[in-house]
Amino acid sequence: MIIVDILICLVLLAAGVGAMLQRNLVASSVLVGVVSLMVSILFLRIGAPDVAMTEAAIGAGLSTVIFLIAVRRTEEEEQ
Amino acid sequence: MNGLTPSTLYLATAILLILMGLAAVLVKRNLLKMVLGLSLVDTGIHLLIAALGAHPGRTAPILDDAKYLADPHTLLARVNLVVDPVPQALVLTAIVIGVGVTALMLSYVVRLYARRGSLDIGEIGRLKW
Amino acid sequence: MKQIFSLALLAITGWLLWSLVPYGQATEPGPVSSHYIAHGLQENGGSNLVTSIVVNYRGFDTLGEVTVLFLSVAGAGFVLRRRSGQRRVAPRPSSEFVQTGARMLFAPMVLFGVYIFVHGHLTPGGGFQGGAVIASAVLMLLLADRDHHLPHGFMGWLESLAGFGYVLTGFLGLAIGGSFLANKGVLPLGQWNRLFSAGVIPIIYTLVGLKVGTELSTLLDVMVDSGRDHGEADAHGQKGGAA
Amino acid sequence: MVNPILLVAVPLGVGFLLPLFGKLGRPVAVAVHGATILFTTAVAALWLPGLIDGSTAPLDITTGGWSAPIGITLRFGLPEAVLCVLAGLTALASLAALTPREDAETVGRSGLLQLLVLTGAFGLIMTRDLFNLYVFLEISSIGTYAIVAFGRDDSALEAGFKYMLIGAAASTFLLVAIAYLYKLTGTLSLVNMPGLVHTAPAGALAIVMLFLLAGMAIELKLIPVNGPALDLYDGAEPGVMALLTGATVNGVLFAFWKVSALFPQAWYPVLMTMGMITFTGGNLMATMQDRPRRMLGYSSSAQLGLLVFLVPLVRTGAVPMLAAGLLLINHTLAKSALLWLAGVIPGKTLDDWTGAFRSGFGGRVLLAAGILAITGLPPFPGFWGKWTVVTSLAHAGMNGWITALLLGSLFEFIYYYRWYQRVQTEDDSRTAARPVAGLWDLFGPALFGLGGLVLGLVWTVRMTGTPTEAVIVIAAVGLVLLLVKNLPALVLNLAGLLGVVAAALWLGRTGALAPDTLPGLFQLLILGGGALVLLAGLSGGSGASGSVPGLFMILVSSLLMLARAETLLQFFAGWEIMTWSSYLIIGHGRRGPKPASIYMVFSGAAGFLVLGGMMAAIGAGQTTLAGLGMLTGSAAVWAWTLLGLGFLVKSAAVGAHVWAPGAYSESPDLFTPFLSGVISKIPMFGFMVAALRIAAGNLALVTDGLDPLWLLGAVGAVTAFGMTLLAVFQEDAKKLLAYSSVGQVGYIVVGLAILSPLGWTAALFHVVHHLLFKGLLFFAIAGVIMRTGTRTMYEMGGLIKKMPLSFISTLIGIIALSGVPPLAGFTGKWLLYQALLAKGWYFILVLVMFASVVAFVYLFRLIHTVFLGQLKPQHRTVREVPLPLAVTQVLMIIGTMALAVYPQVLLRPLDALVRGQFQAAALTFDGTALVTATGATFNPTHMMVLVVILFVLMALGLLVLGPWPRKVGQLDIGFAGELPPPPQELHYAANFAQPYRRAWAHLVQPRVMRFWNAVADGGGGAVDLLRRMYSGNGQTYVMYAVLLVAVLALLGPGR
Repeated sequence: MIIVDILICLVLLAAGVGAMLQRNLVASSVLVGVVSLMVSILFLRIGAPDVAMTEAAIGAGLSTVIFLIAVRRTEEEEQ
Repeated sequence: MNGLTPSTLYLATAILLILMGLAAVLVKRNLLKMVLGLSLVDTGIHLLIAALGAHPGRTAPILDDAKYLADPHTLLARVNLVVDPVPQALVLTAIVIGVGVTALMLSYVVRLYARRGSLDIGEIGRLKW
Repeated sequence: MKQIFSLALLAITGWLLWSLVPYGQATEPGPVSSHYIAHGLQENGGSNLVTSIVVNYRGFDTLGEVTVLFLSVAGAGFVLRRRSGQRRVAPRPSSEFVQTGARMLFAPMVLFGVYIFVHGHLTPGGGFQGGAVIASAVLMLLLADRDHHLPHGFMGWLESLAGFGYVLTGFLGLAIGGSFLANKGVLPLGQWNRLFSAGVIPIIYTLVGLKVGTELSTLLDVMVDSGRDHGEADAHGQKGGAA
Repeated sequence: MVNPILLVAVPLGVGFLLPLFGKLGRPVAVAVHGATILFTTAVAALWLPGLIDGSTAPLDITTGGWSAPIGITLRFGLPEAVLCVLAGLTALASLAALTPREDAETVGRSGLLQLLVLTGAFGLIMTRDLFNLYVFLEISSIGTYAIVAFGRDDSALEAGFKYMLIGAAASTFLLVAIAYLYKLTGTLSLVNMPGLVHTAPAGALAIVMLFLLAGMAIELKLIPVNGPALDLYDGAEPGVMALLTGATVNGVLFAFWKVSALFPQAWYPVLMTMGMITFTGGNLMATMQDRPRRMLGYSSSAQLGLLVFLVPLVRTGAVPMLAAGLLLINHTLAKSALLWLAGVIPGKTLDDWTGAFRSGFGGRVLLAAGILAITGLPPFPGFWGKWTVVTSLAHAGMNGWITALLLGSLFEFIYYYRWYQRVQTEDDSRTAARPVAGLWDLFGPALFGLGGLVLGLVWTVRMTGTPTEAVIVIAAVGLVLLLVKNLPALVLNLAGLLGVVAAALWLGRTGALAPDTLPGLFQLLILGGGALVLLAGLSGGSGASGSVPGLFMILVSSLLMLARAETLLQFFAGWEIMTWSSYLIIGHGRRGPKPASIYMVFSGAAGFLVLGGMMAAIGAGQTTLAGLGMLTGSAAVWAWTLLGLGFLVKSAAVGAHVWAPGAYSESPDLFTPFLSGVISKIPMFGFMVAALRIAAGNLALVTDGLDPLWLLGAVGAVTAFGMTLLAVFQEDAKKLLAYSSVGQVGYIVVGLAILSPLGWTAALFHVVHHLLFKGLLFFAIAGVIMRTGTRTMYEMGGLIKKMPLSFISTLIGIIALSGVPPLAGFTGKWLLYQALLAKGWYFILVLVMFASVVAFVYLFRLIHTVFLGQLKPQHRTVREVPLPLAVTQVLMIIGTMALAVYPQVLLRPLDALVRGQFQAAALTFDGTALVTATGATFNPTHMMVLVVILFVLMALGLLVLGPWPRKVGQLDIGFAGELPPPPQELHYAANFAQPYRRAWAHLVQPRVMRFWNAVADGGGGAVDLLRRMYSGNGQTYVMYAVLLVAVLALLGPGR
């Protein structure tokens, strides 16, 4: 049903906009992770399980971790 | 909602993600925020490519059910039961490349911060003209 | 002013992308993909078509992609190399709960990762996904036991041998199957849905899984505490806290 | 043979193992790395011969066991093989250049990155699958991002990050395009996609192509999105940039060539425009660069733009792929060599390059070779590539593109030769701390320099046929002399002299030196002038040692090639080699570099005007000099105007004369006679052989209002008049002679412009005679400068006592030059005036007469201030010139006198020559008298006898009747009537021309000099504004990428 997809997309876009506007970089990274997670669910809806797993493991998991490490080694607040 | 096919929805979301990411890169001055923006663009692109292969009502290209066994006439029937696998293969590669580039960019940001003490894009503009 | 101009330009790009959407609607698979769907099972024996494509039909892409990951990790290590005048800073230990939890979960996660890339040709998943899961397991260890030194020697050997094994399998295909990374004549394709089927594909995906796993772990290790300038370490020594 | 897939597979396998080899120690890792590169280059090279002669067909290699479009395939044809060999060699030389530079941390790691960058390039070159092309593009890009961090200072980091930002944008556009291309065509293989792409709906295709082009434009460093790439050249280690130029950039360009098959024809003009804007714009912005590395970046971006401009033309078959190939190979060889050399000098600004590579094995020779190659001068391959491209454009009638191309090439001259000028300038205070190029640093440049030269020579033979043995002998001797340039001057010049004499004998035997034909006469002039200069060179001094003799021999060989040319290509090749060899020699003068670089820019402009004229001819189907006669209509007008302008600029006619005084006076003293005696006559040869043939062959040209021939004559006359006027005010002896020399060439232009048998006879007579007496004057002054060490006339005086021979030669030279009766100058002037009278050009006649009268003013001053008057105390120990210079002067005196006594020794062959050209006689010889067509007779021999008798009578009278001369001591104030030094204020000759200056002050303002300076500053200001667009801000560069997409959307082919 299209409604589920629309809901996921709305959450996804909201998280995306939130990530870009957020001043605190940790929160911003986590929100991008959420976007990746939502997209991996969409991939499941599209019928691409392999891609969903990859997006979840690498996109949501590892990218977010790398971003957080980078934030930790620089500055948390955006001037 | 009537004209809205799943593909249009996915593509529209993908395009919005890409534009959001590029907007961040073009507007925000913080290096980390720009790399986050690019990560968003990457995710958007992956969604776009996968969406191009989407086909409502067709299942994943995993032939794990007896009905897919090698039988000439089901061979052709199989084509309209399963989603196009090629975009998925492309997205797989694109995701890994994306994380590779992101990792390298973040290393540069960390090293630049250590050297210049600031994350502002204006600070790294000594090479010019 | 410059921002507004940039966003205006972006609008044009957005409009261009939007006007492409009607051409992106669902269509019947093209000649190439219908070949894969129709004959994928016979030609490669693996029931997961995506894996057959990724490892065999477009195997050269995947070899390139493994190189991309290898290159970016080597690059990150090169960029973050410990410059003269920097020293490694001893991180602070994390809480009890995290340590025991990590030690408990490490083994099942690695097992799950191995399961994913070993069954790559049958069920969704494969080398990259399995490798990522293993890397997350290793990451948990890094977070739990901050002073935990990864067995760099062992991981280095594993990564290099896995990579070289992949290229060797490619040469095997060249020697027997007539073209690089060939799968047809090299190993028997086995029966449908059996573990030992789909010829060379499981072997390649296992090697890829091991390589990606070790590589991403090295990447995390490099990023977490490669060379630190004194200033940088002290500034963050106090704030610290979990990642 | 070996399957080329190994080119990608083996380096990957080794790359994965390299960290392990690294554990065994750095030398092992470097050895394995070097061995892998050697292996891969060998594999590619093994296939090359077969592919070149067509015996092996291009290979289609499958992967995964499936052929296209099911599996990914690679192709290994001739272009791929050439590019792979080039990439391999660059990687090898970069390894050599970078290894000694590694510090403790980068040890072993950078080798891995270099190897993977090379693998990415091999993959880019060979793959035939679109997405696979994207993957290898990413491997190359990430390799670039990683290896750029090689540098120590953080500017490399900054450049790397900005490059990554724009690279990510490029990947975005490419991925979108590839995804939709798959959707529209159903395949990803480039083998069958071009066939299917036109079935896609036009609207979608236009947008997809737009994104594809935007993505590729970033990778190809086209304007406006090449900002980060320029920072890369500026910030990163040049050795790394050389690797990227040789491997990655060529790979990306070939990838664009493959992808260009997808673009519908409607997109070709867009591609060409973007390419040409980058070429001309890039070079224009480079002219204002004061950081050599960034300048090399602009140059790379420009050359890449040129190749992108050529891609659609090669697609449509208008330009042969060979030409683009030559340009690409030439750019790779020269640019990589220059980058390796740039790596040796750590300094980032132009000043740090002052006197670079002065010591050390051959750094400067390689730098010069690299700059000559990159600016597209023969014999390097770039020249032949550019010639083929321009002729193909001419055939296709694309004159607008030719102009843009030539304009861009002229800008290249400006900034490259300003850079080399800085390298040549000696500044003793700075060169002390100059780093010396180590052997490893020179390995790459030497390998590529030699490769470029050999390839260039092979193409020289292919395009112009093997030049005669004489030219080869002289050029060979020249090259040898360049190698052994540290030998004493005596040996060098003697070897050169023998070479020239041998060549002369050889040509004489084959009858090529008959003076009654134009080529014959000019070859005699060239060989004669060359022999005299080398003979004088035996005495050592300025311009006789170091690399000057070697370069001089190359110059002589190029002049011979030019004189013997039949086709336009041979003429132009000889012309360009003459330009750069004379430029390098002038640069060897003590204050030579600055005037030399001005000389090069003007000569370059002249060369491009001549090339433009030739293209007008080739466009109308004429490719030989003789064919110029058959030109008609607008082609004739364009050819005549451009060739004429080119030759006028080269002969320093008024308006473009600013380069001449500096070049003549600052060039090495012993070379100046050749420069003014022979090289200034080459444009005259050009007029006779090329430009005037058009006018003669096409009289219709004359009738449309203003008579172009009269215009040419007027320019010649004004030059003669103006330059003579300027000569009067010079305080420096060589500058005075320089202006006079330019003036004399004006007379010849007038003679040629009359276009009548008598006019040409007068001009040719003046050509030979001017060589003799102006050479004599310059040699005499060279001797004086060698002995006294100064050129300012008021610092000399009374040298007649110490240097009698020089006095006599100057005296004879002056009399011959001013046209006073006994010597042949009068005969020459007489012939010219008769021709002018016959033609009826009275205004020009008056100007010329007035000029020759004024000439006497500065001539008298020259001999008076230098030789007469009181001998300066510091010149008391001055001795006569060394024997070889003396012998040269005596020979030329004999020549001048012979011509004076019996001019028919020259006039008879000239008459035969003119009769051949015009099929009408100019003179008839009645015993020793000359009778013109209009019946005017003149007997030079009688005049000589009469003057001698008069002279003897006067001398006897003075001796017998006049008061005996009494010797006056130096300090006998009463009689000498002169105070001891300081010279400036009291020497009566100082400011000798004060009264004239007041009279002609307004005439003599250096208006032309101010005009050219204004052009330079104005242009500079405009360019400064233009290059401000590269503000250094990474965000702005990404905005430019989006801007490019928007512009393409609005201007690109319609939906």
